[in-house]
Amino acid sequence: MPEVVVSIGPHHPALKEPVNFKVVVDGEKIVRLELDLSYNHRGVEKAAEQRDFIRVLPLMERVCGICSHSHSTAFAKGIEELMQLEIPPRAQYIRTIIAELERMHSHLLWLGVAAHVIGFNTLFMWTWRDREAVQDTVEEMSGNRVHYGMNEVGGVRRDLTPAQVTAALERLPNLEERIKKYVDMVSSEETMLIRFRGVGKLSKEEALKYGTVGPTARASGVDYDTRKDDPYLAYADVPWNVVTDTNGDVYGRTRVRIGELWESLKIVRYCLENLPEGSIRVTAPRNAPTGEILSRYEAPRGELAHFIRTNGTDKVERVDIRTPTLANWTSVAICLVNQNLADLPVIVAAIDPCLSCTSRITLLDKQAKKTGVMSLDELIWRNRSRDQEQVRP
Amino acid sequence: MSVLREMFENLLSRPITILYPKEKVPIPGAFRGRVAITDEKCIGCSKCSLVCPARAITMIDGPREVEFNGKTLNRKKRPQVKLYKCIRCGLCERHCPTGAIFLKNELSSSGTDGEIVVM
Amino acid sequence: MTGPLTLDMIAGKMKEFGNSELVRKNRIRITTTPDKVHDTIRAVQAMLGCDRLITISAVDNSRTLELIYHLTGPHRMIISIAIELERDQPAIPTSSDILPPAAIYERQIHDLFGIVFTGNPNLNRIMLNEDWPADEYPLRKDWKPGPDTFYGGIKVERT
Amino acid sequence: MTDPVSGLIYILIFPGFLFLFLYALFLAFLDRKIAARMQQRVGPPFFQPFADFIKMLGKEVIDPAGVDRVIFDAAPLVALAAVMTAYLYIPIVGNSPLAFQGDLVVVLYLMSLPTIVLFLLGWLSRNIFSAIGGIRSVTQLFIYEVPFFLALLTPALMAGTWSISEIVIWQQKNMWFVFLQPIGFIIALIGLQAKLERTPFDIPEAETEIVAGPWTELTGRRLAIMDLTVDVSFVVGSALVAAVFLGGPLMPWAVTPGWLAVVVGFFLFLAKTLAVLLILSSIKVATGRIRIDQLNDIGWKYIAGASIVQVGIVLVMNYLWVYA
Repeated sequence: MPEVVVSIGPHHPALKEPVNFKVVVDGEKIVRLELDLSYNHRGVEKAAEQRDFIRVLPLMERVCGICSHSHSTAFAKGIEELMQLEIPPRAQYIRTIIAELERMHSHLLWLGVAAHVIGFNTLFMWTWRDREAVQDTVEEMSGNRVHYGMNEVGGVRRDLTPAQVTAALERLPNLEERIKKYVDMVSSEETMLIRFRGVGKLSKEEALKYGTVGPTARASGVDYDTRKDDPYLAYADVPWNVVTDTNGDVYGRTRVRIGELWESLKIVRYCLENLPEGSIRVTAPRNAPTGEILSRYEAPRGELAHFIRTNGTDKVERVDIRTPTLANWTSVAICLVNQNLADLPVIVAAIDPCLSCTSRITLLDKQAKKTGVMSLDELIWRNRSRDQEQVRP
Repeated sequence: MSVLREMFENLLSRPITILYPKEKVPIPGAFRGRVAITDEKCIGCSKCSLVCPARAITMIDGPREVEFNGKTLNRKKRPQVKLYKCIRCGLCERHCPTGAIFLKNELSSSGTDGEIVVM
Repeated sequence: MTGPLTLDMIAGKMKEFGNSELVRKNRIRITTTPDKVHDTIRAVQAMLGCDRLITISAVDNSRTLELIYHLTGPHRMIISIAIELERDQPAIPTSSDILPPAAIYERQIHDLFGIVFTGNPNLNRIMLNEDWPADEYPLRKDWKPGPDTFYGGIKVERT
Repeated sequence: MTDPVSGLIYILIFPGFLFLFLYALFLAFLDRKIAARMQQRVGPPFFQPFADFIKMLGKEVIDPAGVDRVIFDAAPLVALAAVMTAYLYIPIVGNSPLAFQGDLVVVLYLMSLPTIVLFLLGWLSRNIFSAIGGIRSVTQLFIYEVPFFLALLTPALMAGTWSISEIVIWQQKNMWFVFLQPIGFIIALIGLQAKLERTPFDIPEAETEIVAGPWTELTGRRLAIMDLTVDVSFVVGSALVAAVFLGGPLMPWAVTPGWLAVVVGFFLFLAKTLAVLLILSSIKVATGRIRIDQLNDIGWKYIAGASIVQVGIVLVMNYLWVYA
């Protein structure tokens, strides 16, 4: 049978964000995968070079909606290290709490998406329902559900009141019970086992060779976890374990993520109960000294690396964001070879792709060299003119 | 089996959805909502317009006298926020020396009209 | 090689490739030249047990273009191999044959900085749109948007 | 059926097409509502399927480039006509006046037509997702059709007749087939679920893989008619299962006078179809989609095997008990 190219995306129900796969298939089997990410490049890295440290953090948060705290913490952590600031422990703990709550809501979201991809919509509804509880907790602490805005260079912006701590602690037992149920479901629910087991298998050697990060790597038995390798925030003080699995397939990745939900819950509880007293920020100088730093952070999807170069001013000279999804794409192309076409959405979803991170992005007006919003009329006008262009021969 | 049990438990219990316009969603105390400016407190220092990442705040002419630290200052400028450009990051609130600009604890609408302003 | 690496251990082994320095408590930077980068990566992989590429960072420092390969391994130290390239027609042999994940980072750097990685099998556009002008590299410091060029994407209301 | 007016009323109004139309949309609502409540959602209001139907009738019909418009318009109507015809042979309020020897086979045949029409639509759409979906729907048809037919024909084997109405009467005299042939009942439910292309058998229209399969290019009234076809199939299928396995509209004893029998029969029909609906909705909520190769394995290894075992058991029972 001849090879056929199936073009999936940029608009496809399995993809939550635009990406294009040119899948070369031979019958039902996948032979090769070509990838095009260029659908929403926003030029965040260029825009970050033109903003001072105060104004760049909201921009960093908006690199991605789900891991907004990851990006801003990675950036703030790097700048603080360059400025040689000592961050008060209370600020570190608050950052850790938000980070782990973010990981929980991201993993619950992933579990729902994975269930939706195999058509198991019930689990999708249930996990997203439980995710609401996590987001409500974050909203009570930071005032927002997604872009928390908790970080600033030198500490955190908002303190946790005792009432907030108690409210958050009260929510945890309920979540704990739900996570126990999911652990049970994943190991016993036949429809999930039948679709996840043995799909997208990646051995330990392959996982290392193709540079996978995060739960994808840990499912193959690679115990790289930045929180342990290079402890930042409060992770050195908190007792927790790196979750690994030996299956290496989508089932293993599910188990790792659910295990991490459990660990995150433990970390959040520990941090809330042992929140140190003290100030929540130190005053940061306006300028950072010349230097370079590779700031690594374990985002929910894997290791996030911000390479920051400063030049003595209040702006960065270069910030290079390596997102976990970009690191995992190479392994996806390998996983997919010789798999069924029907398994493509599952395998792609298993790395939890976050494309808005990967093609980093802001509305950059090339002519006015300014960022801004676009009016609805203009969008309609543009679309209309584009349609007319296409109609014209 | 745990799925089956939970399914039938759910069938007999109430749905979790909040029917929004009928039921009100509780707004937490720390909520970051619509931006507001107290004109009497503002000393016109322009800090908010400098830190605003969305460049939603511009300083416009507004000559007036304000009390600050026991002194009466003669100020020429005051901030004006383009409401639908505001991303509600709260940086203006954080950097305001007098607490004149702040995010209220109420929902902010969203829209496309760039000309709607809060003063 | 699972124990922690020290600067002394590395400086001796990597002397032929370039100068090693400890830039952070767990990051060692090896400065080398473009023609040696392939051998350096091989040596780092073989002698220091680095089995994973974290990322390739590219920086435009207004004089030259810098490429920094960050590798790590079971010892959890980061080995950064830094090189500098001329701004005019920068080219360097690809490292995707020894480090498979490098291919996608090289593609990205090629797109945004215009560094040609000779031997990379698939050096197509990845970040920018297809109708982007061929010789404009937006992350270079001297790049300015052309006044009358529309680069695709969405037009923005100016205020 | 000598009086033409009552005959027309039977076919067109009650329990014919008008009632069928309303009841099909009501079942579609109930299915969605039950699924929603099981997932702790609110679910749609009761008029949602009606509103959808009317809205889609009014929407623009878009022809994909290069399709044969006549066939594309006609195919959904053929599917709808087929399942509506099948409905007439199923006893709803007492025996169907159109019943004849062999109507069970006719009903099964007519119920397969929508799948063939879906394949045709997928193939005609000139869209790769539709084509894949069409091929998948036919592949799936070959897998579930054999066990489904066997499961529904075993009651006929035991009752010694090919008429649904007579099978119902046989059950009134003896016992419901759900107790006599539990394996067959389960297989019939699974087959019905697969025929209606609901999870875990929604492989042809797997949303996250092939957009909507054969439905991708359907718009406006074509989509409305095709949706209605599926809803009507649901009623026909559950009524068929209720008639063949659950004793249909007849009480285990004779009810007099005649008008009371009609009323009781109608409520029994409602209760039994709703019971089938509840089971099918629970299956839909409790499972995810399986792959076509996995369905092939499961279908031929276990389901077809079980149905053959059921046939064997029935033959033995016939030999020992029924005809002894």
